[in-house]
Amino acid sequence: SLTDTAKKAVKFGFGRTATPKEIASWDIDVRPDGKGLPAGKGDVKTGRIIYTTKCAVCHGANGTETPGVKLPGAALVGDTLAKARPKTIGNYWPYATTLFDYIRRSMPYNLPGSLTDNEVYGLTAYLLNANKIIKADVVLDAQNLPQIVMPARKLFIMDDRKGAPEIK
Amino acid sequence: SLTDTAKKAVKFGFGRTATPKEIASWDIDVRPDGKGLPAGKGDVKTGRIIYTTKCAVCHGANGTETPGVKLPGAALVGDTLAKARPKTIGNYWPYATTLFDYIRRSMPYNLPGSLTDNEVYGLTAYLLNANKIIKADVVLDAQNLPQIVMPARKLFIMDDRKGAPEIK
Amino acid sequence: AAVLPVNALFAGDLEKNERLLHDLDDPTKSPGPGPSPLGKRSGFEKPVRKPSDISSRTPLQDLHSTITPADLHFERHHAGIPTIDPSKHELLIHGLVNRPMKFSLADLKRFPAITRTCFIECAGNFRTGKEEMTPQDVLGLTSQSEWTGVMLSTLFNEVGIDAKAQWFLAEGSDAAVMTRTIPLSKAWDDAMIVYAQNGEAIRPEQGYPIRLLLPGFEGNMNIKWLRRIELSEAPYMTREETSKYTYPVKDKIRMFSFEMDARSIITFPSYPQKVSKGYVEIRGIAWSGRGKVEKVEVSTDNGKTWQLANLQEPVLSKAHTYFRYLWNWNGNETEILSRVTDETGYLQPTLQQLVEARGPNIGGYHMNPITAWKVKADGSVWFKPEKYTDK
Amino acid sequence: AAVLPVNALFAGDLEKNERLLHDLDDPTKSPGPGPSPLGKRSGFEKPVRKPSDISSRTPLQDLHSTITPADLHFERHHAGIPTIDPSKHELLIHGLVNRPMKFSLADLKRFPAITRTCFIECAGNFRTGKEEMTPQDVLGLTSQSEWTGVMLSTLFNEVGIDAKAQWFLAEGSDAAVMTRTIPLSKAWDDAMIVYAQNGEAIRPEQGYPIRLLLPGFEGNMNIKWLRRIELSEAPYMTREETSKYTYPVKDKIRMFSFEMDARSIITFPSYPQKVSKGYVEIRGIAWSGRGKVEKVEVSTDNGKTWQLANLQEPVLSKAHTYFRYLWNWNGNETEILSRVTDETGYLQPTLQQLVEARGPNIGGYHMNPITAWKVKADGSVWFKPEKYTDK
Ligand code: HEC
Ligand code: HEC
Ligand SMILES: [Ca+2]
Ligand SMILES: [Ca+2]
Ligand SMILES: [Ca+2]
Ligand SMILES: [Ca+2]
Ligand SMILES: [Ca+2]
Ligand SMILES: [Ca+2]
Ligand SMILES: [Co+2]
Ligand SMILES: [Co+2]
Repeated sequence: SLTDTAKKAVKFGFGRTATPKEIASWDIDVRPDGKGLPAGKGDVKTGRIIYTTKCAVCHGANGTETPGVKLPGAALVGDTLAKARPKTIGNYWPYATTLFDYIRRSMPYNLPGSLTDNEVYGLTAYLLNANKIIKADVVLDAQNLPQIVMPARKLFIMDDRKGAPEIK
Repeated sequence: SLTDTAKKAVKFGFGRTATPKEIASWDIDVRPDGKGLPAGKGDVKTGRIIYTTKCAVCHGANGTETPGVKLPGAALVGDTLAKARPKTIGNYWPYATTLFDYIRRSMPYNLPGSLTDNEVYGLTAYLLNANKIIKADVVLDAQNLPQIVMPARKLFIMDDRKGAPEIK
Repeated sequence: AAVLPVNALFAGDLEKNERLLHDLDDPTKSPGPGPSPLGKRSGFEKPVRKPSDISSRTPLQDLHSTITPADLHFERHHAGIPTIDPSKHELLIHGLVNRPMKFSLADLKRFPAITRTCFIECAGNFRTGKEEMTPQDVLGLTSQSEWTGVMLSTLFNEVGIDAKAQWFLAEGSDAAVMTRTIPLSKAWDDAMIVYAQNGEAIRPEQGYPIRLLLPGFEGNMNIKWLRRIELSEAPYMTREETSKYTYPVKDKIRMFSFEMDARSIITFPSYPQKVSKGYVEIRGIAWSGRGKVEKVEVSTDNGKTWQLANLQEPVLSKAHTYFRYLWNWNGNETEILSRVTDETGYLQPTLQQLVEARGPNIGGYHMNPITAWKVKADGSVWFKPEKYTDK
Repeated sequence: AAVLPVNALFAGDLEKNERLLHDLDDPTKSPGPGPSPLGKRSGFEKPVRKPSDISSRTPLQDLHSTITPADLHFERHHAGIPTIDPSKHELLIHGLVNRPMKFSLADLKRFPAITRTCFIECAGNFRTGKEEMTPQDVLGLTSQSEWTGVMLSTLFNEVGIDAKAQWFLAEGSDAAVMTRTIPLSKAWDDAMIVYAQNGEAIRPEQGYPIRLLLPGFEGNMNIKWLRRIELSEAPYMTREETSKYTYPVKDKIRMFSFEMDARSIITFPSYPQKVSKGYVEIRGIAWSGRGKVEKVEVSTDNGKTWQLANLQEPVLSKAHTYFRYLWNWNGNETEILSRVTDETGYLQPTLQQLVEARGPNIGGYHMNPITAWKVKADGSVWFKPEKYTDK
């Protein structure tokens, strides 16, 4: 049923070569090894200011859960202690690069893609510091961001189920 | 794939017995052998009057095709001659009972089911006479209607194809 | 406790103000509307049936697989679409039965159910006449659904059928009070009373709340808005099976032709589409009222040679079957055609073969000729109308 | 020549005046409206999804077969539904490839196509907590469609894949610019780029104009509004595959659980339906992300004994499969349950087995426990919520 009329040897010639410029404008991903991180930098202090202006309305003044308030955005700061609730960056995110990647592509929720790379570095620094992962004087950039070892990293495993009858 | 969970032996007990009255109120069909024809009667003359009042607006003053006019209803009267066009009652209907059955259940198009049985006998008589199948003085009823032999009767055959590769 | 609005719900409000700041053409720059009770088509897509006063046709050329979306299912009505309150609708089964019975819709749903995917096709499905015809124009009176309901045999077992019964009359509750006579053997074979189409309640145009389903038989026999079945020794010779749905075969008129003969049509490329030199995947549908599609052959050289097309699995009995054939077009003008062979060994005929078999007065019913599309050197595609002597 | 209006077209006008003379309740007494470009549901039928701010759920209890009508397909969005002009949409494939390429929607439709019927299910599909829950509440984040498009392997063959590539990133063009990393083996196996759903263009909520289809894999990975694929040696560890769609298993957190585990649910009888003593056909759906449903067993005695259910044919791989079991209810209070075994031999577990296997902090993803409905002596049916230690 998944046999289509294509013979593997055939090249159809549909589509066209993508230009380097086209690729660059969409290629926004960041990998754990740092591949994809842009030039630029940001520190905790500037990050905090941007956070207050652009993020606090949805994630709370300090990014922590506020009792009695249901925020539109998830808590971002918690006890950096495995298995603590709520699951946040400090206790549940295995890679710091993911934070940069995610903020750059989809936050702030109402204006995704509007942050400069420096702003994203700053916000990442601020949130990592708030989660007690980096010191307050760290200036994040493409070199040191991938070096950060997240507390939750050691907990994560690739799927260890073998399939078949096993309940796991 | 058409095996459902019903075992032939089972009676489910869903539904209920239909009463004779319920059956009678819906059982309007008429068979070629006359089964289903109601009491009552009608002649050509009365039929013509009803036709003019209730049918002519859609089927034309005489039930024939009118050159240059597209009527909402089909022509009902034509050359009673096999293979003549248009196909009408005279040259294409194999059973007279069908005419009674069809008029009673679905005509006039705008008020189906509104005719009395006598009216339907009359209209049937009128249309059979207009198609030169019965004489002008015939009074139709449950006895003589099934006796009428339609000119097209001899042309009709049950499907004579045997299936399989045959193109027929 | 203060509750701020979340995610997509408030995205709608934000959007109005913020979108101005952003590139309107980049959907990644502003959140879109959130979930809803019922989805809608993209505003860029407007598939439609082609309605006349008595029917509407499925846009076959717009469909990429074989279940017809319910709102695009072809229609053929004889007195319009009745409005039926399902809580009041009942099915009467009487005549040559041990116990005449009435079943409510709720009763019918309690019986063991079955789902069958099959086509329903009008016996008059086939138009020709000019080059500017789409598959919808040529063959749009066929559609396919997942039908669910109860086997008619289950209900017949419940009422008990008299040994003298050979036929049954099925009657609709539309204003035509449409009737057809069906051989009893079909009830023991695969006839169903169906209440669901593509999972949900049957659509009004398709017989809501119940219709008769006779897989492979003429569309007209699949009585919609069904309210009554009467068991009988003999056929009723209703208007629809004598004055209509019959056709001249040489010096006779053939009636009670139930099965829809095997046929196929290429839906891509077709008028008014255009193709380019190089690989063109020819696509279409094939089906037979007598069982499964055995094979579909495609010709790209005016019918001189024929190549096997791929059949989309699963191939179901009495069901539209999607076929595809990869053609490497050299850019020269040609004609492309398809022909199906069904599991009974029946090969779709040419128009010429049909005319030879049935004579010059051949009618518009049960016409299933091979049809061709002309591909011009500029890539334009045109229907090839072939004359036949009906008039 | 004078032309009078015909049939259903003029029936509409006539109706207004004449209907008054007739019994309004008898649909055989006045013609109804005629054919239309697009059908609508009967006014008596109102199936709906249940929307929250981020998702909406398919009304499983209302469906009689396994293709979900497109407007009832469940939704899960992370930044709402983007509006995409199909004539401008392009798919970029780059990274570890011989030739980075862009494909327009028209390009994609020219490649050999294939249709696959399979389910898409959210990895977080399972809710419990109270007796007043319908199948839609419990498991409504799964739906099934006929998907048509091009095999991803065909496109990968066109760009040429570097031998070092092991994974690919798929990225959407919604405002979340949603990303997931997928093992390359899935592309060689059965991944597709699909542009059609149930025959017509994919609906906006499902990824119009194109989405990634990974049969059997977590819904979230089937990236909607797809615009980019990047081939890579290593996974990207995106937010959706680390912070989300991962779950505690004892002292570890499991990520990259692709296949949706086999599960089943009885959709009839279920809350808030009522049944009567006597024959009750138990109906439901079963499916597995690892292949075909091998068998479904039903228990009507609180799980003490299990009986084989009928499977609706054709049984397709990675597809919702309808099952039915005829129960003769004696009127006593009981619990009814279903459990599926898939073709790999995997038997749907109990909640207790899942908790034992994964520990007390078990999360909400990949939860596929056997669920039960309680049937009271009065015929009322209630969901049986079972506690588990997440919170
Ligand atoms: C208008 C509301 C809003 C604003 C403003 C906003 N966010 Fe968010 N944020 C959300 C929502 C809603 C989510 C959850 C989205 C989802 O799950 O798909 C989220 C998710 C996140 C997450 C992921 C949390 C997790 O545990 O997975 C991060 C990190 C984040 N936002 C950072 C930011 C930053 C940094 C800013 C400011 C630049 C920001 N947000 C501004 C609403 C907002
Ligand atoms: C408002 C228009 C209208 C009126 C009034 C009307 N008809 Fe008709 N009639 C039609 C239409 C339209 C058809 C075709 C219906 C179809 O094919 O389903 C038809 C079909 C017929 C046919 C079948 C013709 C054939 O060859 O199959 C007969 C017989 C007939 N009408 C008789 C009558 C009689 C008798 C009356 C008066 C009592 C009547 N009609 C009044 C519109 C009308
Ligand atoms: Ca990249
Ligand atoms: Ca963006
Ligand atoms: Ca009768
Ligand atoms: Ca009537
Ligand atoms: Ca928007
Ligand atoms: Ca009406
Ligand atoms: Co028809
Ligand atoms: Co999900």
